[in-house]
Amino acid sequence: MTAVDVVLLLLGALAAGSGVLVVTTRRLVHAALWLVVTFGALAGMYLVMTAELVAWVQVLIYVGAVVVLLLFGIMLTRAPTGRSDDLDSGNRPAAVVGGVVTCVLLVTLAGYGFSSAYADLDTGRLGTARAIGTVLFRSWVLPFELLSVLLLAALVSAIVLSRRRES
Amino acid sequence: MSDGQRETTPGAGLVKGLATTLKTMVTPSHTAEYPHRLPELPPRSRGVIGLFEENCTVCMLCARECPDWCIYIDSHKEPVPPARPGGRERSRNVLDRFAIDYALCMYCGICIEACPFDALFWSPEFEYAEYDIRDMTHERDRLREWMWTVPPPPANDPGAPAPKEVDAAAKTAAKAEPPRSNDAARPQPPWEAGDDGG
Amino acid sequence: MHAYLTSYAVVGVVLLVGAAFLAVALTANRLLRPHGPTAEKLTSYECGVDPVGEGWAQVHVRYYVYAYLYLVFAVDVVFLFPWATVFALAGYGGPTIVEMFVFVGFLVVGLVYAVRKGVLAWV
Amino acid sequence: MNVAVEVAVRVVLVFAAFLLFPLVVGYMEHKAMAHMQGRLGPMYAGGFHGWAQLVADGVKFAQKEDIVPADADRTVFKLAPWIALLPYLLVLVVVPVGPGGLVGSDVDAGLFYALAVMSVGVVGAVMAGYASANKFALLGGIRVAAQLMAYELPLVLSAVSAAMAAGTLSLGGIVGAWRPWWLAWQLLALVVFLVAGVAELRRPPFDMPVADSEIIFGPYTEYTGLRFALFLLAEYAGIVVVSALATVLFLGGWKGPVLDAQLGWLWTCVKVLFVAFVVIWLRVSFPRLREDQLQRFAWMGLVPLALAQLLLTAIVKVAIS
Amino acid sequence: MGLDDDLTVPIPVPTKAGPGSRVVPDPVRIVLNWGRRYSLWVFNFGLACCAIEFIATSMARHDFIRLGVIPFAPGPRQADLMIVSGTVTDKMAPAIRRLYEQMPEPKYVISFGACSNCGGPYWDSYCVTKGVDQIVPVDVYVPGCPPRPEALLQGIVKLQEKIAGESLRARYAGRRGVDALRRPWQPPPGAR
Repeated sequence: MTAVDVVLLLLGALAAGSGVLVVTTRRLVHAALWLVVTFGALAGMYLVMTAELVAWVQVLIYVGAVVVLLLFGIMLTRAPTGRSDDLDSGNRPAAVVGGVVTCVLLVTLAGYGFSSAYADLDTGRLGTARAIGTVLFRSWVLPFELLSVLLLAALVSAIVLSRRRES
Repeated sequence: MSDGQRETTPGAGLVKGLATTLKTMVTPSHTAEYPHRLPELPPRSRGVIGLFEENCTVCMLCARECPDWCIYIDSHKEPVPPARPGGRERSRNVLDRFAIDYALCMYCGICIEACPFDALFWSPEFEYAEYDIRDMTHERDRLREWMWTVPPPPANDPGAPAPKEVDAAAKTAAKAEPPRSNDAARPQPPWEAGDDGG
Repeated sequence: MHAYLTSYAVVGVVLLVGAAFLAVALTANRLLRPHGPTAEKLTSYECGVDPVGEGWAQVHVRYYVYAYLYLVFAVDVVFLFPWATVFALAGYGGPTIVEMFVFVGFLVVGLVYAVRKGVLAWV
Repeated sequence: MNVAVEVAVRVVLVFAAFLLFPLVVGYMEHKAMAHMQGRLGPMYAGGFHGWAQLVADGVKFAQKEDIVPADADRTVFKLAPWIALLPYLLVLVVVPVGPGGLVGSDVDAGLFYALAVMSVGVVGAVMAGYASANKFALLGGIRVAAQLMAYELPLVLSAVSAAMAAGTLSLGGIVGAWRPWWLAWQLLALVVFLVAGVAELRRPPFDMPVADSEIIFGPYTEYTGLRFALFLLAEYAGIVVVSALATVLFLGGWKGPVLDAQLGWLWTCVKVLFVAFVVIWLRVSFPRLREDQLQRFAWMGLVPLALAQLLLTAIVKVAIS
Repeated sequence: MGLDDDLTVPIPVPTKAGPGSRVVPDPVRIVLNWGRRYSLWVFNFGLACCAIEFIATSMARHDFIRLGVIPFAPGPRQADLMIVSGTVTDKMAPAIRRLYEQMPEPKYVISFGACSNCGGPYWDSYCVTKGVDQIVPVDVYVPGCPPRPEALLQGIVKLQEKIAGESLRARYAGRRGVDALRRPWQPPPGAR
């Protein structure tokens, strides 16, 4: 086991642990802040796996924007600052079952589908901006363009939902 | 940008603002560096009130006129032996305590105006902040110390009319026959003692 | 691979050194600072009077919309970075520029829509 | 072993810069602002023209009482300054100072890394605002978040323009590819980057989130002593970082008229301090923008400008390559 | 925290100097004092005409930033020095005391002008507090009505001299804190 593996495992444990805290903490805002830790740990894992660009996308988009969006979302509610004990919806067994099933399913699927898809990290770097740009603009232009339509739809729908109703 | 006129170039105002600050930066600043350099204060600046206690007759006018009641005067009577043998003994007031509480003083100067015998004077000194509020009450010896900081009154502008009191006195003097001659017996304020009447 | 990991190892070391510096500074502060928490001192600052209500308020939905707007655009912008490194290489050129500006164009349509619908007017 | 020594030297140098430059910028702000207002600024601390004013501030803050309000969310309250300060330190690591690897760490995606890490700072301000349990702090916190979101976009867009021009995300690579005529080509991007950077730092005229005449000190209202000083340090470190990025992306970093190879680091320092001076200059010269003007300026002013610059950069770049 | 909660905290907590500051050797203490001396972030409690002179002192002509009096503290939490300039009314007094309390130690107070020293022209008013030192401990009194800006500068210099010579340990040894000055809040008739 190399040092890189150790770091990867530690980050994984951090991500999983803070993920558990996100759903178990009794303070809404703390949940959002634990999410920051989760995202940060995930970014660290990407980084260790040499997916440099993805790692910093994770930080820029998820830590810098999604968490703040979530916080604004929380602030739209009348959420209290302190503990709120009614955060627990009483569905723990179901949640645990759902979580475990999803986990098993994903691990099986990923293991099965990508067990032969090795990338040699020592020779070529696949995570650089240039590598991703090459792939993106050589092979995946159409999905890329479709993404913009999706984003536009999301934007327009958000505006429609948030706008004051004209009366 | 005032009401009617809009700027023609966008951003011209911003550039102007930047130019103004830059110009100010390269011109020498006009800060008076107080602890290094003392300010030049005009005479009769209301800094502190000095007591020229030789002139004080303990008439208490200042204490009574003071709106703040910040002047404390104690005195006792002392018998003055009769001028001629067999004459009646007279008494005079002797100042025991003259104190001004500068924590309370509102620097209105009414005491100075009210003093009929030129015993109180404005001094421009202002450096007497204290750690303890009790030290802000200046007793007579400290008030006397301030007296030596009183600057000579400035000369009138050339051609300025004399004050009313002087006019009136001059008229009275012209009517009356001989001028009084016992003025010299009174002690004089320091500036007058120095250069024979400023 | 090695150079890559080294470069980030330096970043990690700097992070650790920075954190250690903060820890040392705060410990020194703990040793030096006086301590006297009175009830009034620990009361929330509200201009010298008793705080009214609690330090939490519902915010206007416009904050959410602005954040959302940024999120959408940020997702858009991250694609500009890989694009910026390749578009001028041989074999990309004009078509790639057009592709990107079509992509950005859609988002600009969204921005124009937001402006027209008055979402960007703060009040 | 050799690598370890080299890494140690780099770390120490980065850290020294992180501690020294904010102080220099802070002192420069004191003095430049004073003279722009016809004053003198600090004159006594340290003797010669008050050079040690910020050192005195630091010594004082080190012995100030630390108050955590009773209603505050203690852990988050105490953690917020760390989150606000450390990102700037991390960005400073990748800023190239001179040619030939004179950089804390030559990260391949340096530009993207810098922008991503800087965006974490918003979490620190929001944490501070939330955890203080104070209305002013909360309002300040959400204003900070809204402002950073609005200005992050033009900042990133203008940075992309530099990356496009150079064809790389490595900061050293960008400086290497820089040519003096880029000053004209990337002028719009430079202006947008600088304005958005000043707004990111919540410096006047974009200091609505900490506007002392209406919300005391925004998210930092309840902070005292050293924790408050850490936020201050973060602000000045932020000026250094934004100035350094502007220098590297648009002003040619270590490239100067003479002696690039030997005195590159000096050119970088001079340029960084000059940009920091401009940031201070803007602060003194302009009044604060209102919150609605702030948002409108970002979305309707800077974003279209940055997009226009992107188009210009793309066309010119393809034309010359 | 409302007024009711005040009743639940009956014991005033005396301020203790930090454990480190009690044992530091003299050279370090001098450095620490030097830092406090030249970094007096000021919290202006301007209440009346004296505040105008205070502002004059902060402006270009007198510029007390020269002395390290930094007027950038927006609230009491960041301030080291409170300058009470003006008439303290009984109505305002609780706010002054609370804001003083909310400043972090070590903190200093300058009472600026006759009104805040002693009540000044309002010495016989029914609604004026006769001196701010009745509610907060004052370090330096500056006389005047209003004092000249230079007088404030001299007061500041005097305070700086005091800070340079003081020891925090001694400062907090004999101090009972403002809580000792304070009368517990009395519930009005009819309150629960």
